[in-house]
Amino acid sequence: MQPDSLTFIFLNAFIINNFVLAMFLGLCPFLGVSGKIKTAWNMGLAVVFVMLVSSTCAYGINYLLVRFNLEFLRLICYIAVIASAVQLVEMVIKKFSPALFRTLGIFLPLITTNCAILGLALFQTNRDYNFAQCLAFSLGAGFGFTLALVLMAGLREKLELAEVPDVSTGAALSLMLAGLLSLAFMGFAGLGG
Amino acid sequence: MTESRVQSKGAVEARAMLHTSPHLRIAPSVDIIMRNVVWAMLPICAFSVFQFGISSLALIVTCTLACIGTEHLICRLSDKPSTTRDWSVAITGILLALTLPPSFPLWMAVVASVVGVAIGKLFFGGLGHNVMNPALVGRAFAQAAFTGPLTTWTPYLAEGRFTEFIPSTLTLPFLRPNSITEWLAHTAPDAFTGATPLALMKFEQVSTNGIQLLIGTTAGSAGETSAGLILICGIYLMIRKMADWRIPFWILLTAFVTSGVFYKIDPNLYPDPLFTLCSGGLMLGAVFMATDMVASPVTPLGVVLYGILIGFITVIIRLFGGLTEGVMYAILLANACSPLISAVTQPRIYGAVKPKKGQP
Amino acid sequence: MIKDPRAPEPLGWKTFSQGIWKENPVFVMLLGLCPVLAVTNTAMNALAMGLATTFVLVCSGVLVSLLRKVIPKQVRIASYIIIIATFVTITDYAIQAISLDLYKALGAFVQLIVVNCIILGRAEAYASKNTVVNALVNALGMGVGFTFALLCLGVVREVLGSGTLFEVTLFGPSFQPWAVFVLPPGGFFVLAMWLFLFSYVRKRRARIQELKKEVSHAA
Amino acid sequence: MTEELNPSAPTLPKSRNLIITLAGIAMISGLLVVLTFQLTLPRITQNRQDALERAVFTVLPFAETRTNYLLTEAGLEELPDADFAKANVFAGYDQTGTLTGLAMEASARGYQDVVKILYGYAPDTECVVGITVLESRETPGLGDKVDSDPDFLDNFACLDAKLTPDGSTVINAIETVKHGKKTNEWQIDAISGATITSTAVGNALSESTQTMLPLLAKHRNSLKTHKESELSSKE
Repeated sequence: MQPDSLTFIFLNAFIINNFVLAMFLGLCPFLGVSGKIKTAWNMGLAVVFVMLVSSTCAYGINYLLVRFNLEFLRLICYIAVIASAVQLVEMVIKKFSPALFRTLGIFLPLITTNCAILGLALFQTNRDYNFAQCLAFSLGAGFGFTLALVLMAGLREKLELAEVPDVSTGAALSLMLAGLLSLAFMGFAGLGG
Repeated sequence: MTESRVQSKGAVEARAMLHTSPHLRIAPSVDIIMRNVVWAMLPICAFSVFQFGISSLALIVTCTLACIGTEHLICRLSDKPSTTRDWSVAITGILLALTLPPSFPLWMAVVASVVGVAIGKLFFGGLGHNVMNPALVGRAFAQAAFTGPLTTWTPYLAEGRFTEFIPSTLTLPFLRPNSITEWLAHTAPDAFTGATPLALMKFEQVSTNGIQLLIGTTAGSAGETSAGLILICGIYLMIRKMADWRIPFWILLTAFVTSGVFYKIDPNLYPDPLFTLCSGGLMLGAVFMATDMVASPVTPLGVVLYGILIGFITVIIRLFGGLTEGVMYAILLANACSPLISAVTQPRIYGAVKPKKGQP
Repeated sequence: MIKDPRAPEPLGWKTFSQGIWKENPVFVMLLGLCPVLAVTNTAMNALAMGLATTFVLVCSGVLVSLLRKVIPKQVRIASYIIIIATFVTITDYAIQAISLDLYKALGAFVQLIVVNCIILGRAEAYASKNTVVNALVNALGMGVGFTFALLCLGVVREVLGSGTLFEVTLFGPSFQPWAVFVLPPGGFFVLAMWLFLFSYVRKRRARIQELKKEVSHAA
Repeated sequence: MTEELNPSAPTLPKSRNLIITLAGIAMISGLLVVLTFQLTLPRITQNRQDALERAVFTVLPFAETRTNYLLTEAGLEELPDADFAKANVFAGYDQTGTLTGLAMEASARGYQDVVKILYGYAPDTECVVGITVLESRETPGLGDKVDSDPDFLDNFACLDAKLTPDGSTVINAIETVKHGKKTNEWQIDAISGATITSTAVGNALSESTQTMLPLLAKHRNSLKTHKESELSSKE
C-alpha cells in the first residue's frame, strides 16, 4: 500500500492512528456520550455524517481560498462554514426525515463545536489530500471515532456493575479505560507497511 | 485468563444459566480451580527454566512475587481484606513472566507486574471487574515503555545457563540493560541471529521446522516456545473441566483458516498455517490468556465471535502489521470488544418482542 | 445569599485565583482535553501551548468584554467564534515566525485552540458580563491554571518518557526512558493518575475534616 | 462569512443591526489577521527557507549555495527562491560553482505514520550521500534514531544507487537488511530494535531513486552547466 492510497488513508484514521485514541481529537463527546452503547452508536453515526459534510465543505473552501490567495482566512472560514453547513443540514433533515432527525438530531449541535470536526478539516488541508482522499480520510476518522466510542461505552456499561474503588470513579476511570484502549490499538502500528 | 473463574456473583449465575451441557455436578471452588491452573502452568515454567536457565527462574519468581505484593499492598492501602489468597494474582504473575523474554531486566518485570495488577485489575475494582487481562496489560505497557529490551532474544539451551545470569537480567533499576553482545559471543558462537521464528519469517522469509516449534527448541519469550507442551497442559485443564475449550478452539481454527487462505495465495510470502499455530505466543495466548472469563463474552455465540476475532486480528497483525507478533494486542482488543459482543449476541428472552426500529 | 448573576463581580484575588485551583479548567472542569493530551509529550511543548492558549483567552476575553454592550444577544456566539478564530490565527502565525520547530511540534493543535471549550466558555460565562479589567484578570487566571495543568502533564511525561526536562538531560546516559509516556497511551495514563491523585487527596481531606468534626462534637 | 452565518437572520428582529454588528466584527478580525499575516510573512518565509537550507546542507555537506528545481516528466524547471516550496530537487554547489550533489525528498510508511526524509545524491559517484528526517512520528528513543544514530548514518557514506548504462533504471534497488547483515553497497544496515523505521527509510530511498534518478539522468548536463553559465554570466 502506498502512503497516499485511499485504503491506507482510511485505515490510518480508522485504527492505526485512531482519531480519538492516538490523536486525542473529539475527547469531550468521547468522555461525555460513552455511557450507553446505543447512544454511542447513534452519536457515532452522526459524527460520520457530519465529518463527510464538513470535509466536503472544507475541501471546497480551501480550493477557493487557495485560488484567491486568501489562505490566512482559512481557520475563520472553516469554522464559520462548517458550523453553518451543519446547521443547514440539520434543518433539512428535520424537515424531510423526522425519524432520522430523532436519531441523529440531538447530537448535531454537540458535534459542530467538536475539535474532531475542525481537526479533520485542518489535517486534510495540511496533508494536501485530493477530494477522494478527503472522503476516505473523513470516513476513516468518523468510523474510528465510532469504534472508539462504542468500545468505550461497552466497557463502561460493564463497569457500572463493578465495585470500582470510589477514588477511581468518573473521569479518572474513563481516561484510564481510554489509555488501555489506546495501548491495545498500538498493535496496529505499522499496519500495511 | 483463568483467574477469572472467580467472578462477581452475577456473572457466575449468568454463566451457570448459559451452560447447556452438564459439566460438573458441584462447581469446584475458586481456589481449587486457580490452584489447578497454577499446576498446569508449572510444567511450562519448568521447561522454560530448563531452556533458559536461572534467568528465566528469576523472572518467574520476580513477576509472581511482584504481582502478589502489589495486590496485597493496594488492598491494605484501601482498607480491604487482602485478596491474594485466591491464587488468581499468582496466575497473573506467572503468565506475565512466561510472555516476557528470558533476558528481560528484572526491574522492568517488576514495573510490568505493578502496572498490570494496579492498572489492569485493582483500579477497576479487582478480580471479576478487570476489563482486560491484567498480565497482558502489564506486558503491553512494558512493550510500549521498554521496546528495546522486550525485543531482545537470547539463544535457547545456552551453555552455562544454570550457573550465570544473562547480563541484562540483573540491570540496576531505571538503567538501560547491559549489553549482551559480549555474552552472546561466548555463549552462542554459532552465529545466533537473535531472532524468533516469527521474526525470521517476517523479515527473511525463513520458516522454522514444525517439530522444533512443537518441542520448543527456538528463541522466544520465556514460556511460549514449546507449543506442544502448552497444548498438553491446556488439554489437561480442559479434560478436568477447569477451562473452556471453545475459546482456544475457535482462535486456533480461525488463525489456521485465515493464514491458510494467505498461504494458498502466495506460499513464498506467507507462512503455512501450521507454522502460524505453533509459532510465537498464539498457543499460550489461546489456552491461558484469552480464556479469561471476566474479560471474555458470556454468551455462547459471543464466545465464538470472540475467538474468531482474536484469531483473525493475530494473523492480520503478524502478516501485515509492523510488529512480528500480534497475539497480545489481538487478545487485548478482543477483551475490549467483549462487552459489546455480549450485548449484541444476548439471546432473546422467549416471547419478548423485539422493539421496533426508531423507537427508543 | 442570592446574588444577581448578571451583576458584575467585584475585582478581587478570587477573580484571578479561581481558574488556578478551584475551577481549574483541566483538572476540575475537564475542558479542552485535546491539547492537554496531544502536545504534552515534552514540557516545552506544554508550556508553549499553555502560553498560546492564555494569549487567546486574554485577548478574546478583553475584546468580548469591550464589545459586550454592542453585540446583540442573537449573534453573540457567532461573534465570539470569529473573535477567537482571529486571535488563534494571529497566534498561529506568531508561532511560525518565532520557531518553525515549535510550530511543527505543536502541529495543527494550535489552530484547534479555536474549539477549546475553555475559551468560548469564558467568553460566554464571564467576559460578556464583566468589565474589561475583570475579564482580563479572570482570563489570565484561567490561562495560568491551564498552563499549570499542561505543565503537570508535560513535566511528568518528558521526565519519565525521555529522561529530560526542557531538553536538559537529567539522569545521565544510562537512564532507561519509558517511551510509553511520550506515546498516546501515556497521555491518558498520566492525566488519569493526576485526577486519581487529586481525587484521593480530596477524599482524604474530607474524611479528616469529618473526623475532626466528630471529635469536636464528642468533646 | 457574514452571509453564511446568517441564514436565519431575516426572521429575527432588527436584522440590520445584527448584520452590521457581525460585519463590523468580521472587519476588525479581518484587519487584525491581515495585519499579522503581513507582519509575520517575511519572518515565516525566512524560517522555512532556513530550515530547508539546513536540511539541504546537512545532506550535502560540501555545498555552499543551492538552486531549486522542479523535475517532472515534462522537464526540468528552475524555480526562484520565493517558490522553493514547490521544488522537488535542490542542487548544491560549492564555492567554485561545481555541482556537489542533489537533495531530494522521499517518503514511506513507518511504524506510526509516514516518514519524510531529504536525501543527498552525488551524481559523480552515483551514491546516496546522506539523509535527514523532515517529518516523522516514530517512537522516541527508537524509531527516531534514524536521524542521529552514527552507525546508521554511516550507511550513507556512499550508498550505491548506480543506474544502468542507458540510464533507465537503478541497477540494484536500495534495500534494508537486518542489523549486522549488510553485505552489499546498496544495502542499509538497520538499527537493531528499530527495523521498521529503518526499512521505511530504505523503502523511501528505493522508491524515490527509482523514479527520480532516471529522470535526472536526462537532465544531468543541464544541471551541471547551468550554474556555471550563470556564474560566468555574472562575472
